[in-house]
Amino acid sequence: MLTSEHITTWIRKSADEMRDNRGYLTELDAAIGDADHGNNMDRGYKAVLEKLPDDNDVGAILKAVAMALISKVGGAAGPLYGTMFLQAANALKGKEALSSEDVELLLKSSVDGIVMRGKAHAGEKTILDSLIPAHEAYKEARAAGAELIACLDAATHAAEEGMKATIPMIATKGRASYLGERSRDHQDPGATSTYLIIKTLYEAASEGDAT
Amino acid sequence: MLTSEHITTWIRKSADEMRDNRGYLTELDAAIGDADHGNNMDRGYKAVLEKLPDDNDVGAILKAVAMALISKVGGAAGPLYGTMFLQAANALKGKEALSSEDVELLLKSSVDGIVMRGKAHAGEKTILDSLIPAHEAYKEARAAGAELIACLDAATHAAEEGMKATIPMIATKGRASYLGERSRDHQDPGATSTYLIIKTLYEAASEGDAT
Amino acid sequence: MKKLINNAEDVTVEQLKGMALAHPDMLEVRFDPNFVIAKGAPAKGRVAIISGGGSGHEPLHGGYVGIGMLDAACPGQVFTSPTPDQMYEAAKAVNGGKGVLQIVKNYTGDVMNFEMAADMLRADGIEVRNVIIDDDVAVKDSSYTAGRRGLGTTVIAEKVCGAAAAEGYDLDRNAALCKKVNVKGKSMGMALTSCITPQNGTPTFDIGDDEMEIGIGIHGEPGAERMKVKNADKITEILTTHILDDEAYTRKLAEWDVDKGESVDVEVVDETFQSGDKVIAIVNSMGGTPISELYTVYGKLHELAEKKGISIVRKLIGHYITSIEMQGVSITLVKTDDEILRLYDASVHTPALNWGT
Amino acid sequence: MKKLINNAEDVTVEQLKGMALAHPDMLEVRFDPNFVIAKGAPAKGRVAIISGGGSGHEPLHGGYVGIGMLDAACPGQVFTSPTPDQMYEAAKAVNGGKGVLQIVKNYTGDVMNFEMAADMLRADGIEVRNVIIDDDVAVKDSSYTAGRRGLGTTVIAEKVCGAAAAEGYDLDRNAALCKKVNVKGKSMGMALTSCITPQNGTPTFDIGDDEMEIGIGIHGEPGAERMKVKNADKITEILTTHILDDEAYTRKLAEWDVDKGESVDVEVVDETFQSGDKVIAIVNSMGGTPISELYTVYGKLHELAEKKGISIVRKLIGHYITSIEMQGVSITLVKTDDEILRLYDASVHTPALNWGT
Ligand SMILES: Nc1ncnc2c1ncn2[C@@H]1O[C@H](COP(=O)(O)OP(=O)(O)O)[C@@H](O)[C@H]1O
Ligand SMILES: Nc1ncnc2c1ncn2[C@@H]1O[C@H](COP(=O)(O)OP(=O)(O)O)[C@@H](O)[C@H]1O
Ligand SMILES: [Mg+2]
Ligand SMILES: [Mg+2]
Ligand SMILES: [Mg+2]
Ligand SMILES: [Mg+2]
Repeated sequence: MLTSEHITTWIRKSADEMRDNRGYLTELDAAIGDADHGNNMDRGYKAVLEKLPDDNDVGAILKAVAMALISKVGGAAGPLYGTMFLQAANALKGKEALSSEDVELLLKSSVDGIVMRGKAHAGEKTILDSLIPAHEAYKEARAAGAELIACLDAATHAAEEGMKATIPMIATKGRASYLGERSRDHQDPGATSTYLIIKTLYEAASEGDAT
Repeated sequence: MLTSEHITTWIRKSADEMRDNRGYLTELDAAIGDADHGNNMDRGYKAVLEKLPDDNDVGAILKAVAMALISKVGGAAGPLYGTMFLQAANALKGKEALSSEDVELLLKSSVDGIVMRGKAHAGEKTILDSLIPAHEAYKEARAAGAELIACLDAATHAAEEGMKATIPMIATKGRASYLGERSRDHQDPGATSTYLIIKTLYEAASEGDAT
Repeated sequence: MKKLINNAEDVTVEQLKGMALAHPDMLEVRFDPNFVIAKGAPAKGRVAIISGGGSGHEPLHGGYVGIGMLDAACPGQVFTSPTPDQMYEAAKAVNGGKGVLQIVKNYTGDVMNFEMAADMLRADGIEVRNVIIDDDVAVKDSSYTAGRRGLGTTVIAEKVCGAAAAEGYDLDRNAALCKKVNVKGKSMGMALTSCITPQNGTPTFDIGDDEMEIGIGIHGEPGAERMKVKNADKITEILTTHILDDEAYTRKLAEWDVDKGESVDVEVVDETFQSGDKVIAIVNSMGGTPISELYTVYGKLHELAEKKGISIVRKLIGHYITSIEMQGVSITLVKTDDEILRLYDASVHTPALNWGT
Repeated sequence: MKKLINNAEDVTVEQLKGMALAHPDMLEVRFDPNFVIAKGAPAKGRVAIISGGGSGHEPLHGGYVGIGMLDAACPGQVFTSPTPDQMYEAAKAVNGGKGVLQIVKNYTGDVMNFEMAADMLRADGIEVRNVIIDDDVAVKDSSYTAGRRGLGTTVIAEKVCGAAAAEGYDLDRNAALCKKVNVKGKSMGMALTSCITPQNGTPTFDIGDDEMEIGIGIHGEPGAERMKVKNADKITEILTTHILDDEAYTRKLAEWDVDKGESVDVEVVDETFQSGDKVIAIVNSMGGTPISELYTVYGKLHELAEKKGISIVRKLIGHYITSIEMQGVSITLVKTDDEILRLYDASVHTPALNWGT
């Protein structure tokens, strides 16, 4: 189970990663976008930390994250991640702890949120290219009987693979799509921030001894 | 005597020098002015060449030079050199050849023209700082009985000395004056172009075997 | 990085404060969330016009707030779309009961944030139409990209729709007008140098001393083609030819379906330029290119247009939709008709456009 | 050097050609010698106003030709004063029988060339007055320099004198007004980067990545002081303090003495700023500084002026007197009175200033 404390730890760890990778994410965005993704994510998660409620309801926590991201990030990432957390919050409303199945739902509803807002598919060099593999890897691991932490470990590896797999892709959504062929050979910034979000979920779970 | 042919040769030689020293004069002007003196002088003398009349009247030749410089140079140098040649033209109107005394008058009226237009004195880091010494050296040499060419040689050396003497001066006229102390340690562009004008007069006279 | 700024982290706020002090006769600025609002707001008895986008494109959009153009503008961080709460609050402040038209440049972030704002406003019972401007012919297709970006046609749309609101056009008529302007307008830009965002402090892209970027985006997104620098006539010819010879561009754009109460994708086809057309032209500095150079570009554009039988009947030459201090130029041509010309000529009093009584 | 130009040797001509095509409703351009002339010329039954100077400061002066401001402008080569034949021909073309006022920025070359033009015109029986604008407080004294340079006050003088001509002021009254504006106006500028003249192709001066030049001249002449870059508030404070605290500046300026029929030197003393003053402010981009940054400067200027009890009643924020693509800003404050304000507010229709009916 992931308690609401695990979730809070996750969000804090994500914020740390966004701060530490601010320059890196921005550099990735400079290559194929407008050089602001790291700044956007860091600004957003800073606002998130200020708005984190002292609440046991995971849905309420995720909703607060969503609202902070929506009102502080802007750009493409703001509405996308905002909608992602909002969908997850709706799916998990009222839960004080998340079972392994709930975490799968969290990932599924995250994918749904991104798709609903951004209308992209796998392979377009976006957030989805690390998020969908993460969800699928989690699902498969769980179907194969793995524990929550092992499932998240699988998800993290898949997200990382997915992130790297964006390098040879040609972007067809978002700002990078204007580059056409020239978007190749660059790692997608959004897929990279998504990997960080998945990775910190795994870390929060494993460090916090989630069972 | 300097014939009208000597005068025409002088003007052509001056034009060559302005072309060859265009970059140099502009560089000098970049240091303490607005980086156009070489461009201005070269543009002006190019126009002069097009307007050089086929005339034996030295006054008419110098007037044509004046009018071309006035209408093509602009900046400070245009009206200054324009007025200089105009004063000389007035002083020498109708002469088909210049005696040693006439050349002194040419230099004197040149000084008068620059002073009338620019209202500067010696020591202000301007054209006058090579022109006045040139005139005085010529006058002294002639008073001491020297030949025309020797007088011009003396004038050229004095112009060169005068030009170099502008280096430690603080400008108090023209654009360089805005620099105050910072105008020190730079050679004045206008004094430099004046040196070239005096030097080519000497060269035209000596190469053309003026007596 | 050398800039006349105080706080690189949020230059937008200090610039907005200066703007508020500079133009109290035309506009006010509200903070948290940030928006610029016309002096006479709310727009009683008429449609309100809103726009917005990342900062760094000034005078777009705040400079077009005032009388006869925008009722509000929502500036995001530099080069970052504004957030929905900005548009939500701005719309609530300017709505005069006749609904709100949001003019949105076609960037993924802008489109999504304005969409979310529209959803929030509709939940409050406010009528909203979002109209997307996608006029950048540097982007060739819409199936493999996020579609053409919004460039200079946005300025003309804001001017014309602002005038239409003042004339009393209702929301649907004004939205239809905005869409009409969009399918009649085409733009393309180029850069000689990169801009520097205050947050990053370094050039957004590297470009050689002998290179230029053709089809640049206004956020310093690399353009369609990198090539050796050419002279002004040649550059103007490249941009103008792309615009004038652009074929009918077909794409789907989201539109609000009043009956269904949801957003639907509608096929939209651009008009093409024909001999006999009368156009409004913008020769726009990307920020760092001086006005003098724009005149050389205008001269060539004028000649090329005339050769095609197209006459430039109105023109804007200056800084209208910029990319901070980037050197470069963009050209916009908007085909006019009697309605567009009448509305374009109508009085306007904003910091950046100001004419009429 | 990266510029949108064709011919570095004479960019001015190509830019003037574009300008003529762009604004046929306001002006015409004549070549050999080059000048810009207002549409309705000659100025029948009223005084004609002329100005001019080196090119590279656009919109100054050509952008101020039209209705209600300049009747003609004479552009020299880039950063080089125009030649007397330009002013001579321009004045002959615009003179409507009531004489010509020449507004001259105080640079050695400008002063001399306009003087020669005046002599030529007087020889033709045309009445001429030259009024010199010397408002740059970065220059401290006039005994050891060519005196203060002409900066932004020129724009206000051209506006106000153009309106006065339209109102029917005769030549001497208009010249007196121009002198009044000059003693009420003060300016100062600074540069973050150097400009590049097309003829030279390299920066006019070298400046470190962490340096700025305070008191820069508009031709890239090194300024009064080189210092480490500071933030916008501090820079604004330096410029504003120099302007507001400037003490009475006394110098001799050449004036035409009608009775004597010659130019005489007259002592002129600037006014100083006092609490209670109402001023027109210009926050001017040197060319490459974007509009957005000007607002930060305006915000601080506004605050500093208020602190001194001075209220900014009109303002221009944008590109008015530039130095090609130089990054930097200049501030101009002109003390007003009822006459100046009335004339400033009067209708004007030129490429760069355009308001009223
Ligand atoms: N339609 C979309 N669906 C999913 N992700 C998207 C979409 N469009 C863009 N993205 C993601 O957004 C990232 C860019 O985010 P960011 O730089 O913050 O916004 P912007 O492009 O507005 O500057 C891209 O790297 C990409 O992963
Ligand atoms: N009042 C003056 N009297 C004599 N020479 C002057 C005067 N003012 C300036 N000069 C000369 O003019 C030169 C600059 O000429 P130029 O660069 O062509 O004009 P500008 O300063 O208008 O750009 C200076 O180097 C100086 O020698
Ligand atoms: Mg981005
Ligand atoms: Mg010079
Ligand atoms: Mg962005
Ligand atoms: Mg000069």
